[in-house]
Parts: sequence; structure tokens; C-alpha cells
Amino acid sequence: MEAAVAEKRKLAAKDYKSDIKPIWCPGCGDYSVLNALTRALAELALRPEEVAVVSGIGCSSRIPAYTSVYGFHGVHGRALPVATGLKLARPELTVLVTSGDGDGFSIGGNHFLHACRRNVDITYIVMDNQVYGMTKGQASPTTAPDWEGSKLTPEGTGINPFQPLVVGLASGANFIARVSASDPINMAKIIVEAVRHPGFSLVQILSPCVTFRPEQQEWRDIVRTAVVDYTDDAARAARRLMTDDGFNVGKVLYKGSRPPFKPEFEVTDGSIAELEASFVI
Amino acid sequence: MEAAVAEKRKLAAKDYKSDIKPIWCPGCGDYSVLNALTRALAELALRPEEVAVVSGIGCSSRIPAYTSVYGFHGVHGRALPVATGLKLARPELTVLVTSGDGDGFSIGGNHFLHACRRNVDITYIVMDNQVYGMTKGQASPTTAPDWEGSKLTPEGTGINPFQPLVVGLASGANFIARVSASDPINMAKIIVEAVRHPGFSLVQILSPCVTFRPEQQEWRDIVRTAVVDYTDDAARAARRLMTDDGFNVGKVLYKGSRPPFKPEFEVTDGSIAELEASFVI
Amino acid sequence: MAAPSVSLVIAGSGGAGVVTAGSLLLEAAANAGWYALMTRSAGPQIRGGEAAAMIRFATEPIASHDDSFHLLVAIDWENISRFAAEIPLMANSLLIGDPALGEAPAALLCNSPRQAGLAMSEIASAIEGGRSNMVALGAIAGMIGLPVAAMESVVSRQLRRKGQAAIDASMAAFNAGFAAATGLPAVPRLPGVDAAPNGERWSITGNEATGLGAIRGGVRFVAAYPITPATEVLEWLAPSLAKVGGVLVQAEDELASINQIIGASYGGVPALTATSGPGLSLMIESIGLAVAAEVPVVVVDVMRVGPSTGIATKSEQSDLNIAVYGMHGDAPHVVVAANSVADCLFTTQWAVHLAESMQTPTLVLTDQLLGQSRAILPRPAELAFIGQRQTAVVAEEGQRYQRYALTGSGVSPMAIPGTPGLAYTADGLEHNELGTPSSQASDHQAQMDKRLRKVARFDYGSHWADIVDAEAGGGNIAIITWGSSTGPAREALDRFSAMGGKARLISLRLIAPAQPDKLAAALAGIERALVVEQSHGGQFHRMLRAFYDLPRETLALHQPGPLPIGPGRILDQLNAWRT
Amino acid sequence: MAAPSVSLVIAGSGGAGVVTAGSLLLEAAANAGWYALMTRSAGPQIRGGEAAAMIRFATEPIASHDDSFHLLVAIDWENISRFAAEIPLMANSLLIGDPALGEAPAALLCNSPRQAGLAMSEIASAIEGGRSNMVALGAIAGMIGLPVAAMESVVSRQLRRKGQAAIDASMAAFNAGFAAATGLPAVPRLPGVDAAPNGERWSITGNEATGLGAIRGGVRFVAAYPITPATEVLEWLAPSLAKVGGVLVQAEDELASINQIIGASYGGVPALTATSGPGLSLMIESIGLAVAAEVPVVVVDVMRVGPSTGIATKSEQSDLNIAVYGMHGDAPHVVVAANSVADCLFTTQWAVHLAESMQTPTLVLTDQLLGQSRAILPRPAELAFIGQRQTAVVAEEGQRYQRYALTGSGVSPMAIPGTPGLAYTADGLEHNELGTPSSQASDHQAQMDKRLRKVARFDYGSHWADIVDAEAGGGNIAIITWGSSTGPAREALDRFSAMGGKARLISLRLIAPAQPDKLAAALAGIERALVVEQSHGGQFHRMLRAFYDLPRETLALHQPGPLPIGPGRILDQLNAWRT
Ligand SMILES: Cc1ncc(C[n+]2csc(CCOP(=O)(O)OP(=O)(O)O)c2C)c(N)n1
Ligand SMILES: Cc1ncc(C[n+]2csc(CCOP(=O)(O)OP(=O)(O)O)c2C)c(N)n1
Ligand code: SF4
Ligand code: SF4
Ligand SMILES: [Mg+2]
Ligand SMILES: [Mg+2]
Repeated sequence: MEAAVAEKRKLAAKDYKSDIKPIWCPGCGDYSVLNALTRALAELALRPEEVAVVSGIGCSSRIPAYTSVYGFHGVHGRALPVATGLKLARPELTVLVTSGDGDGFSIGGNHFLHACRRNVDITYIVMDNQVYGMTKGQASPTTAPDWEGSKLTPEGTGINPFQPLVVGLASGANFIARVSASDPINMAKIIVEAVRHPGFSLVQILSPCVTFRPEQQEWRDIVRTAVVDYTDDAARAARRLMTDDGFNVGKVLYKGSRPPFKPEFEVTDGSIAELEASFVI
Repeated sequence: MEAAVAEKRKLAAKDYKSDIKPIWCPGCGDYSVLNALTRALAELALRPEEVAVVSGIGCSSRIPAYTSVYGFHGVHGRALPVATGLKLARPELTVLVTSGDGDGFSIGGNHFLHACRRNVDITYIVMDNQVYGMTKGQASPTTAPDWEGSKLTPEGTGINPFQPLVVGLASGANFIARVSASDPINMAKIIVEAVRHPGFSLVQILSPCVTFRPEQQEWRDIVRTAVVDYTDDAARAARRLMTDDGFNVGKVLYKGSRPPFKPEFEVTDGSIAELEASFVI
Repeated sequence: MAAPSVSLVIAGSGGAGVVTAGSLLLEAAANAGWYALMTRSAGPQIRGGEAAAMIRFATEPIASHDDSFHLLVAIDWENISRFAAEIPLMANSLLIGDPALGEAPAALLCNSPRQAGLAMSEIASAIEGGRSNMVALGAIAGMIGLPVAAMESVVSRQLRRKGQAAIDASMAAFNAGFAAATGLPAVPRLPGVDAAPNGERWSITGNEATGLGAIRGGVRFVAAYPITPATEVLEWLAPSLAKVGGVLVQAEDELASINQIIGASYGGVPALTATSGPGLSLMIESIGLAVAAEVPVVVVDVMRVGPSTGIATKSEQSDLNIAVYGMHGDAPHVVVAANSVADCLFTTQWAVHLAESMQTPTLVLTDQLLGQSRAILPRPAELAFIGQRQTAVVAEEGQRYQRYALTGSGVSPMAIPGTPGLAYTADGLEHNELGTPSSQASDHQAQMDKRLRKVARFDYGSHWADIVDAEAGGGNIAIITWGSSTGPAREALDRFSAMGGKARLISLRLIAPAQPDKLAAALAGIERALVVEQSHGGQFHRMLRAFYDLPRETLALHQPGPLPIGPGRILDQLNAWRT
Repeated sequence: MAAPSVSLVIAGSGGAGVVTAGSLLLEAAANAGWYALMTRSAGPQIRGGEAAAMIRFATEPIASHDDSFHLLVAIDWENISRFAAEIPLMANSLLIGDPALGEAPAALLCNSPRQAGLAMSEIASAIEGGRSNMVALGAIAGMIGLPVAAMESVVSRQLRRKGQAAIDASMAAFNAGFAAATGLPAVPRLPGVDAAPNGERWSITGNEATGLGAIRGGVRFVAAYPITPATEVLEWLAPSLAKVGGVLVQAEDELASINQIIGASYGGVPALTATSGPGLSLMIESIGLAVAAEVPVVVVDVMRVGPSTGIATKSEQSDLNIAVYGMHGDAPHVVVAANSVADCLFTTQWAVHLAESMQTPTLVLTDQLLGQSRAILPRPAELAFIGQRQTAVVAEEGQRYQRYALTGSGVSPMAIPGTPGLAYTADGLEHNELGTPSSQASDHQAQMDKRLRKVARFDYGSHWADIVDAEAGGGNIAIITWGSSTGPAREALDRFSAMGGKARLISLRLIAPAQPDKLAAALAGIERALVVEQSHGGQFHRMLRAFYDLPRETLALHQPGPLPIGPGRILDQLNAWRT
């Protein structure tokens, strides 16, 4: 049905939404990410069946079911390997991953490293709210060390926050951007760019958790559009990212040109009989 | 016995060795790491019972049993969390971790990220031979993309090597050095420095696998002493590390000054009765 | 249960303050000398969704909810149908809604309960600062016989910081509801009882009790990764550990948390983690390490509906298999299970004792129902259990220290790092007595025997099971159950006994290792057994078959979560056997 | 086995070329028309340590090693005692060493085998380019009746690239050994047989067979992390997959590999991973995801000695528990086990078929013994199994696609990404038929029933077990076993039968789900059962008790690895029952 329609006219953002009502709290930043994502898919003019959105567990990871494309809602922290397998086995699909700061950088940290390094052509969208929303408010790797809002770390974590873009860059991500949920139009634009860029694209989204981090509603006033344009020099990007305060948003910060990892996957003329012949004695 | 002796005289490197014969191949770089490590312990004048060496699985991870200090030989990739728990629960112990490029950066990657970030006062020694020695020669995260020596990746991995020092720095390691197994004396010196430096210290050792990477025996000729001294500026260190070729050795490359993560662990005057009183209604 | 009880539900959407209302009611009931059990259910929304507080009051301690509810007070109807299956109403139940909010949804009316209207919002709006939920509480109090005075002290304590005006408004709404109760149809009223002497009653959840058991047992290091419904164990432990000189570390994942506690325990500090099914799955490899390297650790699994992510907020007894059989290789270890909110304390404390005594990982199974339920209960007894590890302190003259010495008990004295002369390397590779890796069949056999011996020879005393005879010595019927199915089974037994039936209840606290001799003795004279558990696959029943000889006529009563098997269904089978 | 056979060991340290020698011998034997089974054992060193090749030759296909060896040729004595338990020598065995290298160590002499000297190094040094191992091979050939010609073609092919001089030197050493054999005490000689017609014999290891089964079944995506002893499955698959248009990815860890194959399979490509116990432990959570989200995947576990890291290079059948029961929650899935080197091919191919047909994870259990043994065997049959997944291709008019529709078979047609109009979200949360997350008890029950129905109703045909009657229709004794214990059991049965005994062998290939009706039928007339397995805890026996009714007199014969339970021990019990 959707396909037939798609042939007739360009789909609108709303055509990429499902009819399932999100479980999110009113005002959650993730609504605006869903809006931007569907807007980006419309802009990319992809048919819904050509796209798969993969996720783990968390409020942010609920996105796949709220879209009308193929979705996979797996276990906590393992979205990237699922997406890797899917993209390698079905290279013609457009594969996106939606994640949170806990799912992506805490339990999923190792896959993050190796996905950056492996540079498969997927787009990784991380809704960073500096908290575990789904489990009702614990510190995540990106939480400030002095945040005392969690009963698990009532005096703060005392640990330096994880810098996802710096680590992503150091591990080999091929495209790096930071956007704010308060600007869904620009977010959509950058998601489009990320999808189009070959290799592993990392998009960090500052997406407030209004329930457990109500103070993040101020982010919309704090963020500023990054002043410089992207660089393709990793060392320079590293210096910039290591010294920024995390609120430079709305632009691509780094674009690399490493070719994506794409092992050949197509039926060749070898046959099973040939393989068997090697055992004959 | 050892303790009594220790009181009488300073122990020598050999006193930190056990009588278990290593399973290593003749010529393996790890022998020289064992030598340097025991030499460093002697230099630090620590009593054997004050030290614990923790490891995972791999040729390199066999080191603990070859020493005369307390050892823990756990499962593949999980040495850092074991060491973290041990050090937090027993802050007076000197805790070192010995690992390999597979154990530490492949399966153990997430703990590496978070150990750097958490900055507990332990010393992490990684014997990097760019191969899985123990399982007979597969590519590791640090292997060059065109190495065709493994049957699992007969045409090379096609994947950019992992840059442990860059990622370690990006994640918050507080001390970073690279040394060569071909120079055990200097290696010992740097291990001493790493142990003395507060917080999480990362020491990458180029330690050849003579069996599966015989060409690494040439490393002794390729390595050069790093020309610049260490910096305490992370952004500068990042630029240096991102542009170096991996063969600058023999020096500390970065020293940070973040205080170690050290939650208080001592019996306070609170009592269990007080806790119970809160349930009384 | 033989004593009178009343069961009720307060339901409503987000802002309605359902859970707060339930908690106030519980405290007031405690003031009145009643016992209580409250469980909560919520919709999928993270915040502001619908919720229901299911409460039972009685004049004696409560083991279980009833099969149905006498009274449902719906502050609004928002999504209330979602709870329909969890809050069965019968023909004599009473359903109270606010007439201003329309009709009750059909899903609640299957058994045609009585209905009545209570204009909660209207009454509340007539009072400055009045709220519907206080009106509802007042009406409930009036109906079930809870004296106003019992609520007064609660409200004034709870709202002290908000000032007298807030207290007065709340009590005015409460009193208005209380007055309105006289016009409502009757539900069971509880008799007044004398309030308990000070300190003799506790209000505690299963998850808090688990935390307290850990600290009582000697745990001073906890590492964990948050997961529903185990997080509250950790939330209670974090500040509490700090008070007794321990520490809780939030780890990057469950692989880290299990290995951190292994490290701490290797260092000599009793250590614990708490998680739920998905997290336990991730810990399996390293629990096997703790078996092989003989490091005591306690792993609490607050079970939820599986498989996979399942239903995170609801209860099921389906992690028994993974807890007992989950490790690769032969990995003898200990699994214990709590059978009530109060028993979470006992069992966790015992678990620390077992782990430390046998130097082996011990898994504690509780579940969402136990963990997140709050009970008003008698002050739990002091327990003698305390983690006691056999440590090695001096090397034997001229001998190298044998960390894994082949002792008769299987337990070998463990050197704690820092002890001079006893340095050794703990190893997950098979090893000889010294700990040196060995691939010899003889070393493997010897160490396997030793590790099995440790848990097989240990004296678990009478704690391996709770056994209740409905009528001393009589009957040839047994209910065999475990964990949170024990409460309903206990109540079924009471009812059966009240009807003159004779039966025995055996609730296993020690799930592994099996105790065939003890169960055989407990089954003396039994000809028919009913195995009760909340799992789809009948995991407990299969486990019993694997390790025990069961009576020839054994019936397995099992169903998946989230609905518990109520006392009534168990009683039906007992009665069927009687006729 | 009824046919004549000879069992021998070649042992020596690193440079001695023991394993090369064994391989040459195997090939030569195949040329001579013999069948063979070779297993290897090595010391803990990564390279250059001591090694032993244990070989059995026969004129019929070989299921098992014998209880002891007729002949041991030690090229040197270096650390050979390490193998003593694995290479039992009896009084009539012959132990050959090089007199120049001293005495045989005591560990080999417990049963006082005959001894003889062969001056291998001396003979070899007399030949330019001659090596001791070729002398040893020659002597062995001479003693067991292997014609020189059979070796000639092997050596000339193997050494072609090294030139004629190398070939001549090798054959000269071989011939010298062959000649020396005449002076040595006798060991069993095999009769000459006709060489098999071209293409009718294969030389293959269990791990290679597993890889071939995967490709035959349709697997085209493999992700894995190396681990002993599963790595050879992957090493064979990597280049072979490339030849048939598939791909193998080396993942960062096992958590990644299982999730990568889940992703590929969700994408419609049959997918597999291979690992061993520690890796399987790490995959448990995500195997549960594949159960809940109904994604077919095949997970091969080449078992090694556990628990924990255990003994990586040695065999044990002790991952049965985790394979069957490892997941949290109730997670119905399929577990199959290969019972011989050849059966690794059959069973893996079948596993792909089962996984794809039922859209469920299927675990394949093999072990180090099967996986790393090389067999000369008859060409395996072509098999009809091929992964066939029910896919959905068009949406029903006006209906939203129900990914998890409640069908009678429990299998719901699966939409493959790319199919228009059928986009859905696969979910590990409990869900309704559409896949939308649900926490309703009714949805949970319905989906649990469906997932169980899939595997319970499937027609597994006759492949669920291999059943052998020693004497058609007769006997009241059964051996029940599985996996690599099947070979010795088969041989015990043959011997028993040759002695006039009557018994039945039932080797379960389908471990889960249980097939109680089928086993009951297979046990018709059986009064006594012997359960044989290589585990310390008797896991298989416990599993049988849990799911099956066993004969009243059932005996469990189990021991941990690495030593297999030989045919003799099984035969002893059969004989004990006969008298
Ligand atoms: C293995 C496992 N451990 C823990 C959990 C519990 N859990 C669910 S979501 C979550 C954190 C989510 O945080 P984040 O990714 O930041 O998502 P958010 O809810 O903030 O969007 C956790 C810890 C789980 N589902 N599985
Ligand atoms: C969970 C798990 N997966 C895989 C293995 C197999 N394994 C053992 S060591 C090793 C790699 C070791 O590589 P590295 O850390 O570089 O050590 P090296 O041997 O090169 O010193 C692997 C994959 C294992 N033991 N456990
Ligand atoms: S808890 Fe936070 S992240 Fe989750 S839905 Fe609510 S606002 Fe959003
Ligand atoms: S395989 Fe390589 S790393 Fe391992 S012991 Fe041998 S040389 Fe060293
Ligand atoms: Mg978050
Ligand atoms: Mg290595």
C-alpha cells in the first residue's frame, strides 16, 4: 500500500509515522527527534520498505515502532551490531540506529567503538539526555559528575562525563554532528546529510528529559550554532571537540572520507560441489 | 616467608617471579614484559602481598601466575572491572592489570572506555602484538587492515586499526605511555612512573608475537624514542597521538592531573540499627 | 487466611495521586493496628500514566492478595481497562466511580459487580485545596472501618512542611469522603484492634528488605547497573551502605558489575549485585568464573516477565532455569529464593552467609511482586547469619600455600590479598591445588569433586524449606511451591484447613543444590502433590522431577505472569482431591 | 566395532612433526581403502610443545576410539606423561621409543605394556634429509600392514613443491622404518582392502563438517569471535562462504556476533555463529531476544571442558544445561547435537532447516572431540534440508500486517525488509500480534503459547534420535546417550551383540524440545536403561528425568572430560545386567 502511494507522490513526514502512541512524557525531547527523523526520510524520498531503524532499550530506543519503516527493537546496548549485520547482509537498505546515552555509551560502548572503526554505512542517532530516562533517572556516562538527582549516586557520580564525539572521532567515525532537539528542522537537514554521507555517521542530539532532568528545558536557550564549519582533518576536529563545552550545535563538525566497510555479498559462481570436492580423498 | 625476607632486605626482580614456567613461545615479547614488571615492583619496593595483578585471557593475560604477588586470572575481557572492584574495596593495595590487544580492546573495549573515564588508581599494561596469539593468530583491533595472515580474514580485515592511546586519552586516561618490549629497562622505569601516578595509567607495550607475527621481530629496529616530552594538555596530546605512527616509544606521552575516583570506604559510626529504625512505623 | 480481611483497589491516571493515596492508607492502617499488603501496577508510560494500588488489610499478617477485590475506587476511568485482568471484581464486589466522569468501562463489568457513584471531584472542589484522592480515601476509610484518628496523625506528619492549611484541607476532604461513605453500599469492615507497641511493626518493601538483608549479612561492596524492577534494591543500598562504611558503584553494564563484585570479594569484602533477567543473562559467564575461582558473591535477581525484555514492570517466576542451569560447564553453586516480602530479608542475609561460608556464588531469586510490594508486618527477627569466610592467615611451614586444597568439606581457606606469604593466583582455568593451570583429567576431576562437595555437604539446617501442616500430622496431600507463589498457597492451605481439610505446604527456599533426603522426609505420608508456580514452561516442576522423586500423583499448576495464581485456584484442586 | 581395527599413538615434542605424521598416515590409509579416526592432544604451550596424535584404523567406518591403544610410538619422551591418562596402554600394548633418548617414563608403564626400541634418530640421521617421524611412520606402516605404495603417492603429492630430493629423502626414511618393523614385536595388522571408487571417501574434521552443513543448509552470513575449539569452523567458513557469495565477519565480541547474525537474519539472510562455552554464555541474553522477536539463527557450540575458561583444548559434554535452560524467562527454542564427525554435517544442516522453518534460534552442540577429530569416512549423503522460511509478501487487503499472527502452527509469515506494505517492528518486549509492545497478560499468554506451539508441533520426523538395535527386536536393555558419547556406546553395542547380547541404543539428536512420545515408543519393551554422558553433574540424565519417563532401573554413567567414557566401561554394565 505505502509503496503504491510512494510511487504516485512523494511521501510526507507524517507518512513515516506509525499510529502507535509514544509512551513518552509530555514535552520529552524525543518527540521532536521523531519529527525530524520522519521529515528527513521524506526529504530523502526513501520508500518506507527501503529503510530500517534499529534500536536497543530506553525511552529513546522506542522510536522504531513509532515509524512506518521496518524496525528492530532489540536488547539494551546491542543496536549497533544488529544494524551492522543487517546492513552487511542487505546493503541496499538504508539503515539507521536510534539510541540513548545509556544504551549507546554505557552498556553499548564497545559496539560504539567498533562500529566507528568498522565504518559500515549506517547512521547512528543518539538522543543524549544525560540520564537513564526509562529506568527513572540514574546518571549516564554523559551526566555531570556533580548531578545529585539519582538515588544511586546521591552525592553525584564523581566521574568525568563521557565525550561521545571525541571518542567517536578517535575511534574512526566518518561523520560527526551535534544537533539540538529544539531545532527539528535543522536536525532533519543534518540527518539527511548523515544518511547521505558514506560510512558510519554519528549524530548526537541534545534531547531533554523533562521528567528527570527538568533543568534541561533550558538547553534551548543555552545551545548556540557552532561558529566554524566542519573540518575533514581529524586532528583538528579532535582539538575543537576536546575544548568545546558540548553546546555547539546545528552543524556537521567532522566529515571523513574513509571508504565504508562493505564486504562483497553476492552470489558468485562457486558452487557447493566445489567445496565438497576438497574433502574427497 | 616473603614478608619476613622483605623486611630484612629490598627484594630483587627475581623475587617477584613465581616458579611456574610460562607457556609462551620462545622469543615471545611477553617474557621481557614479565622481566620489566618484576623489575618495576622491585624498584617500587612493594612487598609482594601489597600488590595484585589482574588479567583476562590471552597469552599476555597469563602474567599473574608468573609473578609472586597476588594474582587474578579471570575471563576474557573483564580484567578492568575486577581490578576496579578490588581497588575500590581495598584501596591500600597496588593494583595492576595486564592485558592484550584482543582482551583489552576487542572484547574488553567498553571497560577500557569506562575505566579511563572512572579514573580509579590502577595501572593498565597492554601487551599489543596486533594479533590474537592465544587462539592462534587472528586479527585484533590493532591489526593493520591489509594483514592477510589469518584464515578468518584471508584478505585482511579492511578495517582501520584501533588507536588505543587516542581513545584512552579521549576517554579520560590520566597517564599515557608507549614502550617497546625490546627495551625492558626503560619499560620498567615507565611502569614505575605509571604506578606512582595517581589515577588510571595506560601503558601500551609493543610486544612481538614471534609465532603468528614473526615480522614483528623487526620492531626493535623500527621503534624510536619519542622526541618530545609528555604534555599535560589533552588537546595537544590528542593532536600528537593522532598523527604519530605508533612507533614513538620509551616515554610518557601524557600526564593528567584529575584526582582519582575513590569513594570513601571505611566503617563509619552509623549502625544497622539506625537503618532498621527507618522501617519502624 | 483465617482472619478477616478486606481487599481494595484505588485506580486513576497520572495526576490522581493513586500511589500516594495508597501509601497514606497503609500508614493509617498501621496506626490502627492492622496489617497490610500493597502492590502497584502502572501503564507503559514513564510518567503520568494510569496507575492502580491494590491493597489488602487484615488483622493478621498477610501472605497474599485475595482472589478478587471487594472494592474498587476509580478516581477516573482513564485506561483503567488495562488493569481489568489484574483486579478481578465479582458480583458482590463494589465498583465506585465519579458520576461526573461517565460510565465504568465494560472490561470491569464482566462479573457484574455492584456499582455506586461518589462525586469525588465535586466534593473536593467544594473544599479549598481539597483533592479527589483524599475524598476517596475518606470514603474507603469509612467503608472498611478505619478510624479517622488513624489518618489524622499520618496526614499531619506527611504534610507538616506544607503547613496547617494544607493539613486542614486534606483532612476536610477526607472527612467529607468519610461522611459520604454512610450512603454507599457495604463492603467488609475490619474490626478495630489494639495498635502494636512501638517498634513492633515495620513498613517495608521486598526490595528494601533485600537491601537490608545484604547489609545485615555483611555485604559492604555493591556494584550494579540499574534495571527494573531491581533498581530499588540499589536505591536503598546506596545511601545505606554509605552509613555503615560500604560503597555502591554504578557500573557501565552488568558484565562490569559482576566482575567488580568478584574483584571486591577476592579482596576480602563481601559483595553483592542486584539485577533482573536480562542483566542476569549477561552475568552468566562471570558467575561461572566465580564458581571456578571460588570467589563468594551474591547475585540478586528480581524476576520480571520474560523472555528477553518481556514486560519489565511485571512479575513472573521464570528465571529459575537460568539461575539453576545457566552456566556453561558443570558449575555447582547455590540458588535461594525468598517466599514473602519479609523473607526477602531473611533469604538475602542467609545468602550472604552461604556464599561466604562456601566461597561460591549464591543467587537470590525474588520477583517484581515481592520486590515492589509494601507490607505492614511484624518486626523481623534478628538473625545469626553473618558472612563468615574461612581465611588463610599463615603459610604452613615449608609448604607453598594451596589455595585450592582438597579438603574434606571442599572449602579451602582463602588468603586475602595483603596477607604475607600466601600470594596466589585465582584462576578460572582448571587448576591444581596450588591454583596452577592444569589440563590433566585428574586435576579436573579432583577440583570438580571439591566444588560439588562444598555445596553438597554443607549443612543448610531447616532453612532449606518452609513447611506448614494445615493440621498437624494429617493429610496425604502436599502443595510444593516456591517464591511468591508461596503466599497464595499458604492462604489456600489456611482456607482448606478452615474447611476441615488436611494438607501440607512445602515451600523450597533452597532451590539448588537439591535436598532429596530432606524433601523425601517432608513428603512422608504424602500421596498427592500439587506443584504451584508462575511460569509458562513449568520450570519448577521440571526441576523437581530432575532432582527429586515426587509422589506418583503429582499435578503441575503453572501459568505465566503477570497474573498470580490466586489462593482460590489452589484450593479448588485441594478440594477436588478431597472428594 | 566388529571389523578389525588397530589403534595407535604417535607422540613427541614440538618440532617432531607428530601431527603432520598423523595426517600423512591418515591419507595413506585412505589410499589403502581403510577408514580412520584421528584425534589430537597438545600440551599447554601455544607452539612447539608436546603433542600426540591418536589414530584408529579399520576396514569399516569408525565411530569411536578403542578403550586402549595397541601401539605407542614416542619420537621423544618430552612431557609425554601429560598424555598418560589419555593414552591407556595395556599389557599387550606395545610401547616403542628411541633407545637414544632414554627410558619410558613410569606414568606410561602402569599396566606393564610390552616395550621395544627403534633407533629412529639414528636411522634418520643416516639418510640425507631423513627425519625421525618418517622413520616412525614407516615402522608403523610395516607393523599394521599399510602398503608402502599407499604412502608413496601421499608423500610425492605433499612434498611436490619441495622437489624430488625431499620426496626421496622422506620415502627413504619411511622405507627404512618399514624395514625395521620386521624386527619389532607384533601388533594387530589390518587386512588389505580394495580402495574406494574415486570420490566415495572423504577426509574431514567435525568442525569442517559443521561449516559445510551450514553452507548446505543455506547460511550465507556468519559473524563470530574466535575461540578454541570452534575457530576451525570459522576458518573453514571464511573462504568457503566467499566462494558461494556469503560473508563472514569477525566481530568485536560474542555479544556483537550474536546480534550481527540476528540483524542479518532479520534482513532475510540465513545466519550462523560458532563459539564455545564462554562465548555461548555471553550470547544468552540475545538468544532470548531471537526467541521473543522470532528471528531464526543458528548458534554452534563446540563444547570444551568447563566451567569458566576450564580447559580450552579438551572435550566435555557439559554445556547441555546452558543450551537447554540458559535463557531467562520461558524461551522455547531448539537444541540439536551431532553424534559423530560425519553427523556434524547432517545436524548443522538440519539445524539451519529447523531454525528457518520455525523462525527460532537453534543451538547445535558438538564438542572438541568431534570438532577437532579428522575422519576418513564414506561420502556423506545429499540432504534435502534447506533453510525455508515462511515469508509474507503481500499485505492482506485492508489489514495491517500481523508479524506475530496467532497461527495454528505457531509460525507466522515473516516480512523481509524491502517488502512493500509490510513494514513492522520486531520486538523483544512482549507484544501483540502486530508487534506492538503490550503488558497485557492475555497477549503474553497468547504469544507464549504460540512460541511454544511452534517448536512443540513441528514434525521432526525420525531425525530426533539415532536408534540402533543390536539384534532386531530383542533385548530389554537400552543405552540412552547423546553427542560424542554415542560413538563408544555404538561400539559397546556392537561388541555386546557379538557376544550374543541384546540391547538398544538411543542417541538423541534433538535435545530440546523433548519428544516424550517418541522416546516412550523407542523404549517399548525396555526395562533397564543406561544413560551415558561426559559430564560431572550428569546433566543429560537430569534433563531426561525432567522431561521423560525413564525405565525404573535407570543407571547414570557419567564422568567429566577430558577422558571419554570408553566402549569397555559401557559394555561392562551391559554385561553386568545380562548376568
Ligand atoms: C541488560 C539490561 N540492563 C539494564 C536494563 C534496564 N534499562 C533499560 S533502559 C536503560 C537506560 C536507558 O538509558 P538511555 O539509553 O539514556 O535512554 P533514555 O531512556 O534516557 O532515552 C536501562 C538501564 C535493560 N533493559 N537491559
Ligand atoms: C568469551 C571468550 N571469547 C573468546 C575466547 C577465546 N580467546 C582466548 S584469548 C583470545 C584473544 C587474546 O588476544 P590478546 O588479548 O591480544 O592476547 P595475546 O594472546 O595476543 O597475548 C581469545 C579470542 C575466550 N577465552 N573467551
Ligand atoms: S522519562 Fe525523560 S526521556 Fe523518558 S519519555 Fe520521559 S522525558 Fe522523555
Ligand atoms: S603465540 Fe605469540 S603472543 Fe602467544 S606466546 Fe607465542 S609468541 Fe607470544
Ligand atoms: Mg538517556
Ligand atoms: Mg594480542
